[in-house]
Amino acid sequence: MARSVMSEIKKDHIHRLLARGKRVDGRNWDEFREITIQTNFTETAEGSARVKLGNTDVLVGVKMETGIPFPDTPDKGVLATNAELIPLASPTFEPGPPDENAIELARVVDRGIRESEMIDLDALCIVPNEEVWICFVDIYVLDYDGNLFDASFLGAVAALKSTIVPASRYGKGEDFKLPIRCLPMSVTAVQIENSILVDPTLDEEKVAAARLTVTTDENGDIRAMQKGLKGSLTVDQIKKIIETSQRLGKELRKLVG
Amino acid sequence: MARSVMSEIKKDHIHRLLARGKRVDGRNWDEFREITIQTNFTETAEGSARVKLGNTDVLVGVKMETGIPFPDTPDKGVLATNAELIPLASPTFEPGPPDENAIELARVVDRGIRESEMIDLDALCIVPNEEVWICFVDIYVLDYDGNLFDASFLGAVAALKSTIVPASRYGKGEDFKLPIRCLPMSVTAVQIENSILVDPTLDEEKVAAARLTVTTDENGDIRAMQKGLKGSLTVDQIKKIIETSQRLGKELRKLVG
Amino acid sequence: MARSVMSEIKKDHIHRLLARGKRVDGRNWDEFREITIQTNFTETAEGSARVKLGNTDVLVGVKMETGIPFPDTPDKGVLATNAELIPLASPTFEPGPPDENAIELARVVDRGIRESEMIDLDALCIVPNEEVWICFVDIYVLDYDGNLFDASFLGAVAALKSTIVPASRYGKGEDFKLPIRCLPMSVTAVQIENSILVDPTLDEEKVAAARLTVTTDENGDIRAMQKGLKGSLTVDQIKKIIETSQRLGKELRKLVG
Amino acid sequence: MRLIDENGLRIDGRKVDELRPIRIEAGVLKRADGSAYVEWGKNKVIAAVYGPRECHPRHLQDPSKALVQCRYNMIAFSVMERKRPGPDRRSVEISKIIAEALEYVIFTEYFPRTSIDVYIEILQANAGTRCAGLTAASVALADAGVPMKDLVPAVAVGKVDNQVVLDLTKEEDNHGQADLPMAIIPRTGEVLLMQMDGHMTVEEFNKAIDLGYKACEKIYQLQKDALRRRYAVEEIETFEEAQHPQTAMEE
Amino acid sequence: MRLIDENGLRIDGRKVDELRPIRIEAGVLKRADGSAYVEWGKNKVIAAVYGPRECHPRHLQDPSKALVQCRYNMIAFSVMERKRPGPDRRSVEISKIIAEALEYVIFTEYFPRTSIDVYIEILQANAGTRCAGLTAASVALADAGVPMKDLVPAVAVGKVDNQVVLDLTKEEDNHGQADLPMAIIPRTGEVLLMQMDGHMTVEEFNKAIDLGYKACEKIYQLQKDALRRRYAVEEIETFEEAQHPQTAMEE
Amino acid sequence: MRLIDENGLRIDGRKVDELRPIRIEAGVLKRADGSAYVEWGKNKVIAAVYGPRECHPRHLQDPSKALVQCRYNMIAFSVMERKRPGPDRRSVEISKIIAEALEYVIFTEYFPRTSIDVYIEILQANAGTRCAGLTAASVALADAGVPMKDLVPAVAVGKVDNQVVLDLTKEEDNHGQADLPMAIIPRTGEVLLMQMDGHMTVEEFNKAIDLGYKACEKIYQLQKDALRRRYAVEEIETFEEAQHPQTAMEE
Repeated sequence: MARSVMSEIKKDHIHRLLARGKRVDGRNWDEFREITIQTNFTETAEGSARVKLGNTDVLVGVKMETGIPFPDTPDKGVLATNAELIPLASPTFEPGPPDENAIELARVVDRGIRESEMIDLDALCIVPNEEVWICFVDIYVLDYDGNLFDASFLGAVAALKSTIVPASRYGKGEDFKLPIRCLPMSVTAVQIENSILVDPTLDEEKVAAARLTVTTDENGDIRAMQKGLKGSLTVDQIKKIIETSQRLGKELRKLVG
Repeated sequence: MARSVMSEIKKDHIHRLLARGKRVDGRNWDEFREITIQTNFTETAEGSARVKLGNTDVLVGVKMETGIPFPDTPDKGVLATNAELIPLASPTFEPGPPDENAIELARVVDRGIRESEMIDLDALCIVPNEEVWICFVDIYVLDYDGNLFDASFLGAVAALKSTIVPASRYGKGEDFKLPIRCLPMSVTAVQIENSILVDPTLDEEKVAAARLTVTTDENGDIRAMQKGLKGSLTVDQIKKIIETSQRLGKELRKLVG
Repeated sequence: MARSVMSEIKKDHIHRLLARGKRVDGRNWDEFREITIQTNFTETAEGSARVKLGNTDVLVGVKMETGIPFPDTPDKGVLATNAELIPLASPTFEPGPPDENAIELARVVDRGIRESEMIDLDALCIVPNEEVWICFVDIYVLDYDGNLFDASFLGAVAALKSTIVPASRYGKGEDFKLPIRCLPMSVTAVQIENSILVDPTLDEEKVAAARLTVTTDENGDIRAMQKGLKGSLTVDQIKKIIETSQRLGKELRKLVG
Repeated sequence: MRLIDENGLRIDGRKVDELRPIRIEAGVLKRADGSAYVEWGKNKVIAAVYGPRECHPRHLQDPSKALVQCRYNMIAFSVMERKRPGPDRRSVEISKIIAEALEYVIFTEYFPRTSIDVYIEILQANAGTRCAGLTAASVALADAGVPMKDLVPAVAVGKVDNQVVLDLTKEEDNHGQADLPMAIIPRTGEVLLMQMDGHMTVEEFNKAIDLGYKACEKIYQLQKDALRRRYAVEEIETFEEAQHPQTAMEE
Repeated sequence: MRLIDENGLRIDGRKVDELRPIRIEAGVLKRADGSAYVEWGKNKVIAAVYGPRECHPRHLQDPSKALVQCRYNMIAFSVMERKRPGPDRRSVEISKIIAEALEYVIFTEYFPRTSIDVYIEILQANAGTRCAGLTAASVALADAGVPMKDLVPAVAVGKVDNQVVLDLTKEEDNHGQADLPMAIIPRTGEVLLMQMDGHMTVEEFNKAIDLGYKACEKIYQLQKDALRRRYAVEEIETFEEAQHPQTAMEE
Repeated sequence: MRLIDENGLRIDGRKVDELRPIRIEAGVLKRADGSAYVEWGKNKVIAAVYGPRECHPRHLQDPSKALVQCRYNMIAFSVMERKRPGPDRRSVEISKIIAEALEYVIFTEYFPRTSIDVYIEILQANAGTRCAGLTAASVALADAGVPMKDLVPAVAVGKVDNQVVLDLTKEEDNHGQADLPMAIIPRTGEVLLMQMDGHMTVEEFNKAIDLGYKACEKIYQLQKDALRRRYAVEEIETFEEAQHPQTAMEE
């Protein structure tokens, strides 16, 4: 993304509108773009969801395999999250192993799922110390128009919620629904000249100074946060984004619930 | 090979001769260059063959190791084919892991051997599900003057035919000849301005529009095909190359048989 | 290091002084820079040593793990030496896997330890064929001012000498000191216009024609040698460096012993 | 395992010369210069085109024509057993032969020093993905406005239960006797892609080629239909687009 | 496992709002343009800065400003279980967010087309290494003479035994409930780095932020003290240095 | 295991100061600018030289001289246990020291900004491959017409059953006490390559060096003979070659 350059005209346009409290696409500062979620998009996955957030298009799939637990959690299943910024989705994405942007995305999504204890990893133990279920969450960005964090997180939550553990295929009894304990939701906002804008488009991300992603649970408690981009936030801005995340998280949860 | 450039003079020369039905080195369109095959070139291999096809020089070796079978073929040995276009062989070959040209070469050779069922993989099972023989075929190009497909395939067939499975070294009974069921042969031709030329030299490959490799068995049946290069073939051209492959395959087989 | 260029003035300065039998920092030809050794620098290591050789600063750590022995030495522990020329230490060091300079450094240090039989690898066998101690020696260069070979070797010897095998942590009985049989020492010299200089600084290395590292044991016997750089040595120069290594090795040994 | 029943019908009820249902949609992505989505039986494939654009790294630039590059990729959960991300040897080979096939139909000489990059992602796989991918890719090229001699329909013919059979499913491919993917230029009948593995007599090969040609004609119609639908839609959208024009060059 | 006792004291005897002992030393390396060493409880961290210098590879050059690059790395024996050398996903993420935080305080527009490279090596790790690393890095930048808006102190706040607690140790981090690393610009109070994982109510978060700010002020003093000591020493050494001047540019 | 019998003869019947049979052939490859093949006991080694040619990547170019690069590689089936293709740490080290040795004898200052690339492939290995490779490489350089101070013969001396012994086989190397590969410039007696591992007294070392020098003289003769044979053959072929001249520059 380092090489992406934006026309000065477009930048000015965003700034001028913002000065009048407006966004290019007419949304309010705390308004998400139109969201569509299509679960079970891919039959070969144990669970999947394709999420469109405006023109951002993300496909998330869940595969379950059996494997060895980590030594320090011998009676828990394993969660492994990966994100691929494939070059199909943007002229700035390059082929090759995940770069720092893809790694940050995967790790922030992973933290939100892990720290909210969304998945009951205890229930994914088959034989302690020996065999557990490994839950692979793979995120593929198909069309990139900003806010990959929320599109990917929503896709991951929806895909996990739809996941059937293929126990019979592995000779481990009957298939069962992946045990889900809660539905965490992430909300991302950017700061542009001290305005806060939720669910930024790609153009808004390009002119933004700072980004904050806040993941909350059903009680409105904070489960994960990640500040990004090369700028700063004030404490008040952070508190405003947290409050917004709690509020909008409830709305997003309805889309999946 | 992308960077290889040819003098216009040489190109014109090839084209002008072809217009008169001739090749630069005086061969007929369906004539191979001189072939020499030296088996057991490398003592450390279980089987090996050095093949010279005109100035093209290829060394193929077979190593046998014991290992675990693939889950979907628990009672069969494993064939693994690799090709290295080492920079010693050409100014256009670069050090590093196999590029797309080396991978295509290895996969086409592998398919010809695999699909003709040349090796009796059932006989390479030691204990079903647990231990089988793994047959590594490694192709090294030493001097590159075109038609690596046929030189490598001939080398692989000759090396496999000479292979002794070192069972005693692994404590698996007495050494035995690698069980061979048939001798498939591959014949490659290129199309240059609608002429078909068998066993192209490097210069001919550079001006060629399309390449077709056809692997046939002792009955003249087709076991594998691969069209290559950035041009087209007509169906009649394809049929002509298949017929030629059947005919010349018999001659080549005598060199190994 | 290929890209490092030195001012002509500095080169001339070195050469002019050498012509008068002098070194830039006033040392004798067979004199080491000031050496400080701080063992147990890193608590998380089983043994460690930070060595400063003038401005050259190297940190060496030893980690012990259990693992499988090599098939050809089923009743011996395993020594694995690695060196990292991290970009913190020099503008000429680049991030990434060890390059040829780092690999040569690691291998020369490894050979000196291995060939002198400093570590009693037999005593590191837990169950023959099944489980042995693996001794990882990791060398990190923190500040690079020449003669990494001797600084690293001294660090490795001091770190190994201070190593406690954490047997109790692995449930393998009581902790014990890593069994050490001798203290090999390496001495490196360079040839510059037929002068021999021991313990070269970075500037001296840059103008040097050839480098020789000689590792000797307590009896003064030779255990390892490595000639480097793009120049030559005469046999008399080699013999002089060997003699010097025997002599100075004794002094260095006192610093560790 | 019997794959063709006594009535000549296959496991999924098709006749031996029948294609699976195919749906093609052009222009499915906003960011790419051109794109297409293909559902082909249980295959789901998306293709995108970027370019002609500046060629990186520079030493790959060709002063006489555009460089056509292709990346064919199966996503991790497109197959039953999770595929580790990143190119394997199979996908490297397929990428190469698809790029070679496409290069011939593109008027690359119009765009010297540029690259035209084709990305094919297999979202769900069930045999025949390279043909579905190539079919999608040529529609995506047309959607991107890249001048071409023709579209490139592709299909695999195979041999199952000793019969020559069109458009194998995964089950038929796994237990079949031969697989022959091919792609043609409908206007001239030239063959652009051809591979084979298995066991076929020359007679069977000739029959397979005939089946493949007929199927390619049908796929060609579906490709053209998709572009016509896309073009019709675009005319309606044109005014709106003009308000905030956005080209890849600006990125 | 109980991490805070009945007297409100932690395993290492600290109060909940107490920092571990911190020692900062500037200018510890000869070769680097600037450097700093930080001992922070059982953490040992060294940071070096090279630049502004020519940016390689060239296509990364920015004609309007310097590129700030960071490599955060844990050495193999910095943790109990040997870490295989080379970047893992965690260190790639940390390198990214540290570079982003530092870029904001550096006057990058003064040095177009150059790169400023920050290297952080964790020699011994015991929770809070990214904060210790960032704290060291900004001192190293100052030592290198890179013009900056301010130094950047950083600290982690956390939640342990249902209490908000400053500056977790490894044991507290492993068995705690939340971890919140943060970095600020003391002069303006702006937040440059903030991450969180675990479980915190908004009230706990607000309390944590307050604790973090107070601690950052203390760390800021230590950073400035280290630079003052370094500067004082340097004045003494200046004459000697002038005899054989040596700059990174000559290498 | 006894490696030298009561008559002072080794397992393969050689005396302690006797070389294995060595056969050197120059000009064995058509594509390379120069090449040589060496059979040395059970070692089979081929070396090729390309250059002086344009140096890629450019930032490695040296405006004052040619860059000498070397790749020493053992092919997968050159040893009993199959070697996975690609460079390992041993081959990286050997490549480095061979390149350093060759650079000294080549008049690199005649060819600024170019690279001279030496490729050594070990087709069959039986101890002493680095020496056989270097011996072959200098013949290949001469065959390529690269101007040099001298050829570079190389040989390993060792210690077996407490005796200093010339040119170890694999069996002797595995069960021996020391290995000392060396390479010299015969005209001046300078040492270009020297490594040692094992256990040698200084007296043994001195004896080993003497053995090595004598052997290098013999190998030097074989190198020169090979080039003379090649040269003689070339004169006969010259007319034919002139008909269809082909140089590396045209590729």
